[in-house]
Amino acid sequence: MRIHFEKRKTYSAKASVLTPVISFLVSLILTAVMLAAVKINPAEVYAAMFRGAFGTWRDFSETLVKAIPLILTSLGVATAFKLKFWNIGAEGQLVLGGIGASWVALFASAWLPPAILLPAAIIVGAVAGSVWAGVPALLKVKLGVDETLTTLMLNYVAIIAYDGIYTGPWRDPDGFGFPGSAMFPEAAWLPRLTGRTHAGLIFALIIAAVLWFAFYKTKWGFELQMIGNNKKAARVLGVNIGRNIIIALLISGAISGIAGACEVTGIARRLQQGLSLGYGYTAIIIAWMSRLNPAVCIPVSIIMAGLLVGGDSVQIMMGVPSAMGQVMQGMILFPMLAGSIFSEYRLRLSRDSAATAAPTEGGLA
Amino acid sequence: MKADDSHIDKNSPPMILEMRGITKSFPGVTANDNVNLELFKGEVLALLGENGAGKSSLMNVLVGLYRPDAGDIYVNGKKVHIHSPKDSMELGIGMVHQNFKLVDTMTVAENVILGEQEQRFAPKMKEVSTRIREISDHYGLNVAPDCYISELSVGERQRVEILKLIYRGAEILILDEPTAVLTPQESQDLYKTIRQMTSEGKSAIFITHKMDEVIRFSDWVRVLKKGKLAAVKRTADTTPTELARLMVGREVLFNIEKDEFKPGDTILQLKNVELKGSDGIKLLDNLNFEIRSGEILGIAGVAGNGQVELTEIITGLRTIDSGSILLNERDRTNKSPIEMIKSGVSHIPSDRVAMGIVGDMSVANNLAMKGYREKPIIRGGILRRARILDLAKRMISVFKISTPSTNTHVKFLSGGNIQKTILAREIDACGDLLVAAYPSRGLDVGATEAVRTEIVKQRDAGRAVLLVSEDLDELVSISDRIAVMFEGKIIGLVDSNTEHEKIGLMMAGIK
Amino acid sequence: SKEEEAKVEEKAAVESEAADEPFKAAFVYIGIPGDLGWTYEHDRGRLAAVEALGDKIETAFVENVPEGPDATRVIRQLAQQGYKIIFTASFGYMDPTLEVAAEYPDVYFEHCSGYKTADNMANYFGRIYQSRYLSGIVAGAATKTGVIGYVGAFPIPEVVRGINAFTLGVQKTNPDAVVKVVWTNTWYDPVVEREAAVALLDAGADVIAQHQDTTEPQKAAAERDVWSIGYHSDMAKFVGDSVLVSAMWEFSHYYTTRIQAAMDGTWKTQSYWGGLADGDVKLSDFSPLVPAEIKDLVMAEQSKIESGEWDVFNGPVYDQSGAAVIADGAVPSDGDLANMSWFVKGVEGSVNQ
Amino acid sequence: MILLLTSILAITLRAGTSLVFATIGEIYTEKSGVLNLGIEGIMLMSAVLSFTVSYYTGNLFAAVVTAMATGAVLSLLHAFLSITMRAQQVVSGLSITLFGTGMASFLGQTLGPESNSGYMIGLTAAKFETLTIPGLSKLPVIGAVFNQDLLTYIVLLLIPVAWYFMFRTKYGLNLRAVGESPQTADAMGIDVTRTRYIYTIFGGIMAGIGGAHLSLAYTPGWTENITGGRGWIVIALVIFSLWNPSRAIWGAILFGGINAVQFRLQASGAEIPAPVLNMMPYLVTIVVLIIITLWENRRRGTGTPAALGTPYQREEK
Ligand SMILES: Nc1ncnc2c1ncn2[C@@H]1O[C@H](COP(=O)(O)OP(=O)(O)OP(=O)(O)O)[C@@H](O)[C@H]1O
Ligand SMILES: Nc1ncnc2c1ncn2[C@@H]1O[C@H](COP(=O)(O)OP(=O)(O)OP(=O)(O)O)[C@@H](O)[C@H]1O
Ligand SMILES: [Mg+2]
Ligand SMILES: [Mg+2]
Repeated sequence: MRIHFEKRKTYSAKASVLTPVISFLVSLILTAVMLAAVKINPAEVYAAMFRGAFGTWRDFSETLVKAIPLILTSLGVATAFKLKFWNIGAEGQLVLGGIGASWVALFASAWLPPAILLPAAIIVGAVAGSVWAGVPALLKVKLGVDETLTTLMLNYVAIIAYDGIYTGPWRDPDGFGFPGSAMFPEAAWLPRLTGRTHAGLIFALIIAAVLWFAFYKTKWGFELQMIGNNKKAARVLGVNIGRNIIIALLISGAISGIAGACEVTGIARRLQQGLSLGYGYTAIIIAWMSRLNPAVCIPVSIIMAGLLVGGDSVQIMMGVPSAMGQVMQGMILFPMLAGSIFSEYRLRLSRDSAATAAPTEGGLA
Repeated sequence: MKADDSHIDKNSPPMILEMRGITKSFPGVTANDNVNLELFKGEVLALLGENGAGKSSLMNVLVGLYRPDAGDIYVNGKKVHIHSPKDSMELGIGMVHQNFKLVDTMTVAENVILGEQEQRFAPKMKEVSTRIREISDHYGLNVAPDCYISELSVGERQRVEILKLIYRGAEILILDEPTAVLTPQESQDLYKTIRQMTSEGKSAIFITHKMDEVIRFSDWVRVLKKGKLAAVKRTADTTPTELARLMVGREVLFNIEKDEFKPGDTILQLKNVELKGSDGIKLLDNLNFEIRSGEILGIAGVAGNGQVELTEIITGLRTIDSGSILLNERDRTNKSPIEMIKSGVSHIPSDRVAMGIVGDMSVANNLAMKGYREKPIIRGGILRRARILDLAKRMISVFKISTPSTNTHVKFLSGGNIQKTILAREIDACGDLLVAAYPSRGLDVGATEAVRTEIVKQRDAGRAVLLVSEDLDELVSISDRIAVMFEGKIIGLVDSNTEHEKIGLMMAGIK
Repeated sequence: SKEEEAKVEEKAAVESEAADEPFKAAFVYIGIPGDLGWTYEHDRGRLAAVEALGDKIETAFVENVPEGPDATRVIRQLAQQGYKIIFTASFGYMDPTLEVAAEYPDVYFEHCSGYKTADNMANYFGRIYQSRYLSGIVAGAATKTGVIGYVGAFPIPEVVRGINAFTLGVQKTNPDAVVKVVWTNTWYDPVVEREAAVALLDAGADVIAQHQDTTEPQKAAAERDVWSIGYHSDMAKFVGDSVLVSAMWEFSHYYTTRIQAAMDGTWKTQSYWGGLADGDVKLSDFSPLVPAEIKDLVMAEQSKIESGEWDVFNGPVYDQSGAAVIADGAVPSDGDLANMSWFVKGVEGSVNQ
Repeated sequence: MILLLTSILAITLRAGTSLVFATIGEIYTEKSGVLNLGIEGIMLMSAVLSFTVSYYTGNLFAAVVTAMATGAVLSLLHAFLSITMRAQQVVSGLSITLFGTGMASFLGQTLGPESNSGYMIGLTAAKFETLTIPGLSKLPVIGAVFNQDLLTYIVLLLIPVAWYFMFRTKYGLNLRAVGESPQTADAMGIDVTRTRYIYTIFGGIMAGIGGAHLSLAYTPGWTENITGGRGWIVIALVIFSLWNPSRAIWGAILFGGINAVQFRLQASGAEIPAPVLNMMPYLVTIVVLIIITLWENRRRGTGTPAALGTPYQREEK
C-alpha cells in the first residue's frame, strides 16, 4: 500500500473551500490539546478570543482597526510577490509612510490650505513608502542586487530613523521634552467611521478592489502574471520587465506607505512610539495564505487581526501569558499549511506491486 | 501481445531487456497502455511515435523516474524492481533525457560523478578528469572536463550526457531525441559513437523523429501510437514512408509545396551589423543582407556561430554595437522587443519552453500574449476574457492544437502542441517579418509538416521569413536562399538548390 | 449608538457589583514582569499593594502591550471588565490612557512617566535622578581610570537628566572624571547593550552605568572584572558584587495609597513626581566593595536631598561648553528638569537635536 | 590602535559566533532548495531550553545537545510542511518563528524554579568560559582569535570544514545539485526528498547551537528576545555570503564588527548623530552586497540555488 499525492487535473472548488475549513478545525483541536497540556482551559480561551475579537460591535471595530494596516500591507506585499519580487520591506515602507504623512501634518500646515492637508499627508506618505520600495527595485533591476536582503535591511534603517526623529528633531516643543511629535492639527486627522475604525478601512477596500481588478482584468495584471511565471518569455513577448518591476514596487511601497500614513493620521494623530508593530511581516503570511488574491486578503487579514486582538483578550480575561497568543498563532497556521496541499492535490492510495520497496519521492511510505 | 514474439528468430542475440505490459497513466491521459518492449544485446532499437505518444514516459518508467501502474521489467531474464534512477543505474541502464539533466553551474566532471555511489568521499577531480578524457578519446566524445556546463553548446552538453552513462558503465543506453538539437555532422558523430558501443556489446534505445536516422542506425523499430504499441519492425524491412504512416495514421508529406519565388519589396535589411560578447569577441561580424517580401531566407550553420544572436538583434532582445537594422526602410536599430513587435516582427524563439510560453498560464492566455495589447481583447483598459477565449478557440481549430481545454496550463501540452501554440500566436500577429529559430526541433513528422507548411504559407502570403535551422533538409526544402554562418560572419549566401555538400563545407568555414 | 449601548451595559455591570466584592485594579505593562527591569519593578509595586490591602482588592496585569493602537484597546477592555483603577506603566500609553479616561469617567486612570492629566486621570513618576546622583558618587569613588561608561537608549530628557545627575554625583568624589555616553537606539536588546558596554570598556571605562532594560552592560563589566552601577532594580542580585549600587524604583508605596484612595473615594487627580523623600525612588544596598566612608558620604547627601534643603540640579550647573545653564543659587523648575536636553560638563557625548 | 583592533576583533568573533553557526546551517538548507525563515524562532527556543538544561544539570554538553535537538525538531516540522506537504516555505518558516518566539517566552516564564516564580530570567548557570590559548593569545590583533570560548573555536574550525564539505566532497556535490536542479539530481539517483530533509534539519541544528551560544556564552542567561532579531540577520547573511560558507564569517564580522566600530566611534566622541551610526551595520551591508553582486555577477553568478523555495515531485511537469 502506498500513499501519495496526485495533482488534481483541475482546481477543485469544493476542495479549496473545504480544505481551509477542515484545516482550521484541526488547528483548533491541536491547539486545544496544547492548551490543555499547559493546564489552560481551551474552551474558555476560545470563547474569550472570540468574544474579544468579535463579541460586540465595539470589539469588532477594534479588530478592524488592527485589520486595516494588515490589509494594506498585505496588498502591498502581494503586488510585489506577483512578480516574484521578494519584498519583505513592507514594515519599513509603512514606517516611511508614517514619517512622510507626519511631516506634512506637522510642518506643511503652515502653508497648505486645511482642506488639502489630509490628502497631502496621505499622498506624501504613499510617496515615501514608494521611495523606500523603489530603491531595492532599482538596485535589483539595474544592478541585480538581491531584494530580500535590501528590503530587510531597509526596515531596520527606517525604524532607526523613525525612532531618531520622534525622540529628536520632531519632538513636541511643548511636550516637556518627552518623545513624540506634537499632535497633528485637526485638519490632518483621518476621520473615524465607528469607534476607532478610521477611513483607512475605505482606502483598504478601495485599493483591494482596484488591485483585484488590475490583477485579473487589465493588461498590466496580465503582464505581471507573465513576468511572475516566466521572465524570459515575458521579455521575448515584448514586456518591459524592469519597468514593470519598478512600477509594481512603487505601487507596493505606496500601499504600505498609505498604511503607515493612516496609522499616524487615524490612530495616534502624532508621530510617536508604536508605529512599527510587525504588520509588514504578518502581511507576508496573509498575502501567501490569500494566494496573492487582493479580495482574499481582506477576510484573511480580518481573521488574523481577530487572532491578535482575541489573544490580548485571553490575556486580560484569563491571565494567560501574552506569549501564548503567539504560540497559538503558530499552532493555528501549521495545520492550515499542511492542509493547503489538498486544494491542488489529492491523496491517492495505491496497491504497490513491490510492497517492500523503499519509499521514493512523492510517496509517503 | 503474444503476436510480438513472432519477430524473434532463433539467431537473435540474447535478449537483454524486456518490458511487459507497461501501463502508465496521468490524470486525464494514458501515456502507456500495456506496452511491450524487447532489446537484444548489441543491437539498437528505435522508438517512434508522434509527440505525446508516450515514448519518453515509457523510458522514464524504465529508469525508475515514473512508477508504472502495471507491468514488469526483466533484465537479462530476471524480473527487476526499479524504483528510482539509482536502481536502474545499478542495473546498467542509463538515459539521456529529452531535456538534459545537467547542472549548469557545475563543471563537466562534477556532473559526470554526480550522485555516483562508488565515488570516494572527496572525489579527486584530477582522476575524474583523466578518466573522462580517456572515455572521450575512446569514443570521440570531445569535451573539456573542467568547463562549466553553462559555457557549453548543446552538442557538447549532449556529449556530457553520454559521457555520464559510459562513465558509470551503462550497458543499456537510452537516448531520448538525442539529435533534435544537433547539427547533421554532430548527429553523425553521435551515431558513430553508439555503433562503437554496440559493437562492444552494449545496447541502445533511441527515440527520434527523423526517419532517415531510424533507417540508417537502428536494428529494430517500435512504433507507439496514443500510448499503445502500434508496430514492431525490423529496420531492414521498412521504409520512412511506412513508418510515418504507422505513426501518424496517414500519408505524410516530406516535400512541402510552395508557390513560385516572386520576391517583392525589401522588408528587412542589415547593414554592417556588429555585436560583441562581454569578452570582446565578435559574435556577429559585419553582417549585410536583406530579406524581401515573399522570401524565406534560411540561416545555416553549426550551432554557436551567431544564429541565435542574429535572431535576438532583429527581435530587439539584444543591442548591437555598430551597424544598422532597417525594417521597411525605417531605421529600427536597437529598438526594444516591444518596438520590434509593433513594427511587425514575429518571433518563434529557439527555446520554446523557456522563451516561448508561460507554462503556468492557460493555453488561451498564451495564445493571447501578443494580442492582449490591442482591441478587441482589450477595450477601455479592460481585458475581455470572452474575446481571449474566442481568439483561442479560433487558433486552436485553425492550427489544430490538441489540448484538453483552453484552460489547461500550457506546460502540460506536448512539445509539438506547445510549438503550434507559439506558431499560432506569432503568425496571427505577424506583420511583415517572421523570425523562426529551430521551429521544428523535437517535433514529430506530422507536426513538423504542419509547422513547415505554415511557414511557407506565410511566405506565400507575402511575408519575409528568417528561418534558422540546423536541419539542412528543412532549410533546403523550404528556403528560397540560404545564408551560411560561421564565427559570426555570413560566409556564403547561396541558392536553395545548392547541394548539401557545398553548404556543409561552408558550415565548417570552408568556402 | 453602539457606543452608548456599551456604556449602559458597563454601568449596569458596575451597579450590579455587590459591595463586598474586591476592588479591581489593573496594570498595563510594556514588558513582562520577569524582565528584571522596569516592568519587574512595577509588578513588585503591585504585589506590595496586594500584600498591604489583602483580599479587599483584586489585581490583574496585561503584559507586553505595545505602545500605539493596541494600548487603547487593552486599556478600554480593562475598563469594560470592571477594573476601577488602571495603571498604565509606559510613556507611550499617555494618549491612549487619556482617550479611554474620557470614555470611562467612573474609572480612575494613572499614567506613569507622562505629563497629561484629566479629572479621572493622574500621572506619576519618580525623581530617579536623585538616586542616580547618589549612585554617581559611588561610581566616582570607584573609578581608577577616571572614565565611566554610560549606555543610553535614546537621547530624551528622562535619560539625559539621569546622565547629568549621575555625572554630578561622580564629580562629587572625582571632579576630573568623565562620563562617556553611547546611544544604542533601543530600550531592549541584550546583545546590542552588551556591545555598547564593551565599546565603553575598551575606551577605558572601568565603571559602567546604563539606562537600558537588561542587565547585559553590568554583566559585560563584571566579565572584565570592573564595576558597574545598576538601574531599575537591585542588579547585584543577578550580576553580583561588582554592581556597586543600583538606582531603584519603588512603586509599592504609591500603588498602595492610590488604590486605597480610590477605594475610599478620596482619589484626586494629580501630577505626581515623588523622590527619595517620598520613598518612590531609592538606592539599593551597597555592595561590600563600597568603602564605608563613601557609604557615609552617600547617606549624608541622601539626607540632604530628603530634607529638601538641596536638590541635585541646584545651581550652579555648567553645560559641556562651560556655561552656567543653571545660575549659582538658582533652583530649576520641574518643567526645566522635564525638558532637559543638554549635558552637564564632564559628560562626553552629544544630545543630538 | 593595535589594542583597539584586537579588541574589536575579539568582540566581533564573539558576537559573530551565533550568526556564523546559524548562517552556515541556513546556507546548507538553502543550497538544498529549502528556505527556512524559522531561524529566529529556532534560535530563541534553543537559547531558552539549553539555558534551562544548563541551569538544572550544570552540564554544558547536555545543554548544547538540547539546543541541537530543539533545532532539529523545529526544522523537521518545517521540512515536513514544506517538503512533504509542499506548503509555502515562506509562510511555514514565518509560522515556526511565530511559534518559537512565543513558546520560548512562555517557557522562559514557566520552566524556572519556584523560588524565581517560574522565571528563567535572572538566573545564572554553567556557561562557556573564555579559553585563552597561552602564547598565541598574546599576539597583536590575531591574539583575539585565541581568546574565545569553545563554541567560537568550533565555529572557526567549522567554516573551512563546511566549505570543504560543500565544494569538495561528493555529498556536497549532491547537495548543490538538489538545490540547483532537483530533476537532474533525481535522474542521477540522488534522493531529493531525503537530501532536503537532512540539510533542513542540519540547518536547524546549527541554528540551535547558534541560539545556545547566546544564552550559554555570549550573553549568558535567558532574557526575553535574547536574539534581538538575529535570526533575520542570518537570512540576510546567507545572501550576503552568496551561499558560500567561507564567506559567512565575513558577513558576521561585518555585521558584528560594524556595531563594535560604531559604538567605539560614539565613545570616541565622533560628531555623527547616533541614529546614523546605529544604521551603519544595515547600510554597510547593503553597500557591500551591491559591490559583491557587481563583482560576482561578472565572475560567475551569485550562487543562488536555482530551485530555492520550489517543492519537487517526480512525475510532475
Ligand atoms: N509528468 C507528467 N505529468 C502529466 N502528464 C504527463 C507527464 N509526462 C507525460 N505526460 C503526458 O503523457 C503523454 C505522453 O507523453 P510523453 O512525454 O511520454 O510523450 P513522447 O512520446 O515522449 O512525446 P514527444 O515526442 O513530444 O517527446 C502526453 O500526453 C503527456 O502530456
Ligand atoms: N564559472 C562558474 N560558473 C558556475 N559556477 C561556478 C563557477 N565557478 C565556481 N562555481 C561554483 O562555485 C563553487 C565554489 O567554487 P570555488 O571552490 O572556486 O569557491 P571558493 O574557492 O570558495 O571561491 P572564493 O574563494 O573565490 O570565494 C564551485 O564548486 C562551483 O559550483
Ligand atoms: Mg518525449
Ligand atoms: Mg515530450
